[in-house]
Amino acid sequence: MIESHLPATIALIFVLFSVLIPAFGIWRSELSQPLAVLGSGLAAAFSIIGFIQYLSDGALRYYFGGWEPPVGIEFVYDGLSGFFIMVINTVAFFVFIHSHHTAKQEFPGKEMPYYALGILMLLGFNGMVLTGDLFNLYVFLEIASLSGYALIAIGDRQAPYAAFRYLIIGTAGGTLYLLGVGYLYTVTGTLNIIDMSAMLPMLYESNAVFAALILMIVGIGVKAALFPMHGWLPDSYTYTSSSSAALIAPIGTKVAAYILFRIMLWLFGIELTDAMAPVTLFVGILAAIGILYGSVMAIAQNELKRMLAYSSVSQIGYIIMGLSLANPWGFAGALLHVLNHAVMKAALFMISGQLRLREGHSDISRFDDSYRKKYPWTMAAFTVAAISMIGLPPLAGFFSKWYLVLGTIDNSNWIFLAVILISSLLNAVYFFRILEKVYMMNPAKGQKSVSDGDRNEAPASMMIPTLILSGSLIVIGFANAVIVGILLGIAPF
Amino acid sequence: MKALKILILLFFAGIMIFAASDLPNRGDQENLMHAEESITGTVVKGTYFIQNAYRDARTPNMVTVVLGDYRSIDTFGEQVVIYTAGLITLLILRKGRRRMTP
Amino acid sequence: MKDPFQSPIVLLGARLLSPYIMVFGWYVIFHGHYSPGGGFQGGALLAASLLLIRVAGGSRLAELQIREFATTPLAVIGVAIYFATGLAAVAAGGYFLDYELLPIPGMEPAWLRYTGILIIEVGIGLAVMAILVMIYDNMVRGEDYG
Amino acid sequence: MIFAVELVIWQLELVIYLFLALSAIVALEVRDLLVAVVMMTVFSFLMALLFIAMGAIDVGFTEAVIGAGVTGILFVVVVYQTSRKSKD
Amino acid sequence: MNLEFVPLLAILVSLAAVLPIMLSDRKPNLREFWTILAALIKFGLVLTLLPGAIQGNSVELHLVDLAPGLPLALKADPLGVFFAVIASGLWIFTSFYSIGYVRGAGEHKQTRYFASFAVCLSATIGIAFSANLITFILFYEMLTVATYPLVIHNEKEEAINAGRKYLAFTLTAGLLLVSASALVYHYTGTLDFTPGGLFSGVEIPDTEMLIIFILFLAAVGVKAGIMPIHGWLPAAMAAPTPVSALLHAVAVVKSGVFAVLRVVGYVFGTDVMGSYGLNDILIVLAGATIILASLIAFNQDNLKRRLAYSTVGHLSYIVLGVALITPIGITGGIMHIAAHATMKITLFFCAGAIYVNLHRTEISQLDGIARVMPWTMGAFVIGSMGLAGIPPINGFFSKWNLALGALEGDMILPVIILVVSGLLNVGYLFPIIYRAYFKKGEGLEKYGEASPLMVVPIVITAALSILFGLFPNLFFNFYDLAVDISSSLFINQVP
Amino acid sequence: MADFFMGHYAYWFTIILLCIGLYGILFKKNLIKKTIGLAILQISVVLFFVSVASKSGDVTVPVRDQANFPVEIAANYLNPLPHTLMLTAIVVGVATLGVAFTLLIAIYNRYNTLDEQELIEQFDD
Repeated sequence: MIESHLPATIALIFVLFSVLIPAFGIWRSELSQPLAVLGSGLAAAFSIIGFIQYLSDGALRYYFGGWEPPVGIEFVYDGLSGFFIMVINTVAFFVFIHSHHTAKQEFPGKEMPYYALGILMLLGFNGMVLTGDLFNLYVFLEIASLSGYALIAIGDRQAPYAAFRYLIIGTAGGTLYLLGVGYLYTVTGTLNIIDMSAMLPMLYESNAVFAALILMIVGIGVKAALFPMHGWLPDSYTYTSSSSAALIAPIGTKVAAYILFRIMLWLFGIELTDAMAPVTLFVGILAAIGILYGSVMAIAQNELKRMLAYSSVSQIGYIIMGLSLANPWGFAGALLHVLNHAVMKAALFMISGQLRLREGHSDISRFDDSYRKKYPWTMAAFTVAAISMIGLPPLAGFFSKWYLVLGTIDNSNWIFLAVILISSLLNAVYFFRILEKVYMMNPAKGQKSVSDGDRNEAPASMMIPTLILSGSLIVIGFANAVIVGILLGIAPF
Repeated sequence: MKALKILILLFFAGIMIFAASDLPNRGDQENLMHAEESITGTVVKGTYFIQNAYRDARTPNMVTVVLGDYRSIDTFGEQVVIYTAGLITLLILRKGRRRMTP
Repeated sequence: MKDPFQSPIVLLGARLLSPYIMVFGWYVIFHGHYSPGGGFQGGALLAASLLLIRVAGGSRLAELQIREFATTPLAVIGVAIYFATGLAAVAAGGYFLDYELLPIPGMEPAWLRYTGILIIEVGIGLAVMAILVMIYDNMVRGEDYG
Repeated sequence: MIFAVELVIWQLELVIYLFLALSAIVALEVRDLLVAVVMMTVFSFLMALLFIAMGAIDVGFTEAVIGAGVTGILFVVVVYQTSRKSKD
Repeated sequence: MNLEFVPLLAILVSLAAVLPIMLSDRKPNLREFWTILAALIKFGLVLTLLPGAIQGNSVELHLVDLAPGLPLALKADPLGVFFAVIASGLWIFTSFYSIGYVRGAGEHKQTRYFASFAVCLSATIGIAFSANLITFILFYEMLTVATYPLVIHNEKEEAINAGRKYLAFTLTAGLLLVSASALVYHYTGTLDFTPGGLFSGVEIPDTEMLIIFILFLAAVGVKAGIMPIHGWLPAAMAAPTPVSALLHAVAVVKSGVFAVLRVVGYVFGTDVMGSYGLNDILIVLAGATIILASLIAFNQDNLKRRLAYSTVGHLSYIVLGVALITPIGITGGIMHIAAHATMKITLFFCAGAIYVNLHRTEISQLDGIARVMPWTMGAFVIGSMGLAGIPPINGFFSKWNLALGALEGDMILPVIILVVSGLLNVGYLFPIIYRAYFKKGEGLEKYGEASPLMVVPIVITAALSILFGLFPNLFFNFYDLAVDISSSLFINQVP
Repeated sequence: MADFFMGHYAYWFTIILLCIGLYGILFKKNLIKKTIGLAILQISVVLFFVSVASKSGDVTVPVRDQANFPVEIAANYLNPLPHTLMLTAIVVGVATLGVAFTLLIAIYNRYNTLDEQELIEQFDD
């Protein structure tokens, strides 16, 4: 009989709530946000339970319709997918709590479709991570992408155009992925990842398999904003509303990275990936360029959200670089960075949302000393997240870099090592620039000086998630040995 | 910029030609996707569907059975995609209660 | 685009054609087991029959047919039918969407599967119809805030 | 329902392919967007025809109804809602 | 008594003091009470470790695994205790002095000042008690970040630029330290500080060894002020004087040389240093730094900058002592940590007192001030003599050991360097004394001695310099401790 | 060679259509044209799947016809799986196009143009 409904439950909770939110939202729009919070909270709880179950019993497989894998579609809750699911759902839970006020401010009267689409996007992400079938993955990819485009399109100024560009390039990427799946299916006759991974080694050096790998990497690389395909990201994250940015930025690219992990390390396996050409090295070089490019561009930005967007380009590079190292340390570092970056970016984008709520802008050049007095806690959270981004111990960001450094050394890849170090310095430049302004720069003349009485902190529903997320960076930093121990157990090496 | 775009186009064309040159002949009954048994000895989906669709669901149209039963979660996802598209038009085009502050 | 083709002949043609397309749509949904067709195609045909009137007759006439605010609930109902079918199987102790365990008495498993497919096709048909109409309505009538 | 055996009729396919490519190019190159949209619908119908010629009756039917029908209507709506002229 | 948690408590005391300091923002007296209380408790805690350290025991505390196989661990070994005693002892004086200074100078944002100061001390003690490189990195970076608000304290353009320079140098250093540690971990599989080094039994090619060493050197050399990468130190003199006094004479830069000691003695090990010829690099760099820094110091008119370059030079004494890799040389180096700390803190205190009292920062303005500030200038004389290596002061003692160590290692060049630099020290410090005592000053009538809160610490640190010079084993058995430490580093060496 | 050609010509044409679609996406400045390119790209992939589903010889469409074509011999029927997948893909494509249209209207409402060049000029102001 069925051991556990868990893998399906996590995804189906989102379906349930994506139906419930419009059902209630039609007559009570203000119910949407609590329902979304409830849904993502339940999913987060279930994914944590699932991970505990995974640790004791091993991978959970769920056969939809009762059809066993090569025939039917299965959901697999193994270590990798479990880890990603936990990260995604937990971060999303906090972001939904946080978005109450920004949603009211930025798109009043549209809460119902917004939250329904947020939940649908999470459904897509969860489905992508959990599914064990390549075509099913495409379907969920499209669910996630479509809702992602919409969430990006509600914003100020050029948001719809940014979303449209993302749609064109993202759909083209998805189509290329589908073509890759088509090649693989033509050659192997199956779509199940586990089934196919057993067959592929027998098809060593087939052009079609290699082309499928390239097409899939390119297609998913678009979603992951891997270096030459990152063009859509900065505009999208800049112009979209704060709540959407906080929802998409931490998890969107991570899920795409998950698919790259799944394809390159599980489906193809590292030998087959590198059989015809040094694909991993090539991907690693792209990631390295992306790291430097993102960091340099981030320095040049004057808008907090845009800076964070470029920093995302750079940070996703770390994850992909860890993948391309193809050794246990690099793997652990990359996955730890998935967790860290999700938490850090969520916190930072949430902070930018708080600033926009209270100040109406997030223009770095207008930051000054008064912010510290007006928003002491927000700025404290910002400081913690920023220092973690830079990678100073004992905060979480340091440790993922530490493992990545170990990974590069294991491969004797000195250039990547140098890239990691240089980009850390660049990170320091663009974050300390803000910290310096916030803590040191006296307000420009003509503005009334702010005293302690003018404290204007964001509402508790925004403050608490932000503080929890930035506080958890410290916890992750100290608990990373446990996490990495688990991650090393997941590694397929 | 234009040169770059041409390069991209050529790159994809090259990749696809490269792949297509090695794909099995179209319609070849020996194809793995049409075979009775895969190289690892597992069930081949297409063949299984042809042989068992009627037995399992009393439905002559195999596509319907695959769509509605064997791969029903796919179809569910598909329905959700369309549903998402509907909600998106609601979100983007429906007028909000108040105008957004610029 | 509110009243784009204000021509009596077009309107007449549309009004004549619309019911037949709708009937054909339902036929396609229910006959999907035997011939090409199914929920999506049927739903799209249903939507086409509704859109025909909307294109030809403008919004006032369309209001009589299916109201704009009714589309969202219909879409939700469509998804909910599919979802509930899956949950019913879970409630009976099986996997999600395992039609064999649907709680309909007196049917052998294969016929249960047959029925299950039929139910979800109806759900899909409803949802697709409602949503395509919804997309059209919002595109024609909706306004962006910018 | 018996369909013709030997479903791969390559002469027919070839002709449809050529028309497909033609209609696609016209749809992309013509300056009047309404014509482009109509060509797009033609493209979809040809595609549906090709699918049916290849024996994929379900896909062909779907493409005809959804791809050509519904998408065509929506395309027309978009062109009417926005502008009909294109610079390239 | 169970001493296991003492190192942890010693670190946490000042960290815990941050909160009350922040909360008593509006009540300066209460705020400074917390600072002094924390300083006293910390010193007391560190002292309880001293008896064990003198007997050569160390206290270990394993907290959590920071990474698999890499625990956050504290270890109060003799060297750590030695450094901790100096740092925490001098914090007490600095606290009193700070109170006088910030009030006298009317500094702004005093709460931030005291809070950052407490964090810095916490990090310094953490550096002293780190049991492995990863813990060390943690506190090293913490020190970097906590010092930053102090460097830019006055928030002028110059200070902010200095702060940026400081960050650029130290963050780069931190990254190099991380990569160097990662390399060490890659080759040895451990990062625990072990007397005699981690590399025993590991075959590493020459070039790799050299790369690791250079990475370490660049990493710890920044804080230790070794010459090509000392640039931040003079710039950081924009900070308030107590900061310069404690951090840029004791905590931060001494953390740097302490790190050199840790790296040479506990990571590479003396025999590896010798057999790969790595110490030669160190000797050359340190020697060059000593001479060059002294020469540059001549040209500085700003008192604090002159002292800063003097600091750069004296730090390299310690590095030189370590680089000699002879027991006596290392003893001399360790002793010079203590000696230089007391002497330089005295000099900086004096500079601060002069600034607060007379608002003068340039040496050319100091004519005749000895009449006005006799105690301060007296202490200044003592400090200067010590730096020049004139006998009764403790600076002589450590230099003597350094010279002996050089001779023990059959090296004559270091001895020459020591002699020359002693003369140079005289050359750049005594003109100040000459001006203060023998030139006639103007406009000094309305000034008197600085506030007792500042003068008393100055006098005490000056007195300590003399006392330790006369009796190296007074109070804390520093000399024995240093000898024990240096001999423990040679256990692996084949005689 | 003739065998290779007969077996592969469908692929070449698919590639040509894919490239036309990509060309539309990459080179066309009008956003509606880009959308048309996208649609062509999607349908071409569908065509690829459908064409690989075919089998040579005596085959029929995947609707059971036990009298003439016993289902036990799988070679009698076209492979139904790619067809099913492509039903899904077509619907997904339509949903994508629907979203694209929505965005197009939103863009037009804000900027009154759909030409990329003119849009970018407006952003600069």
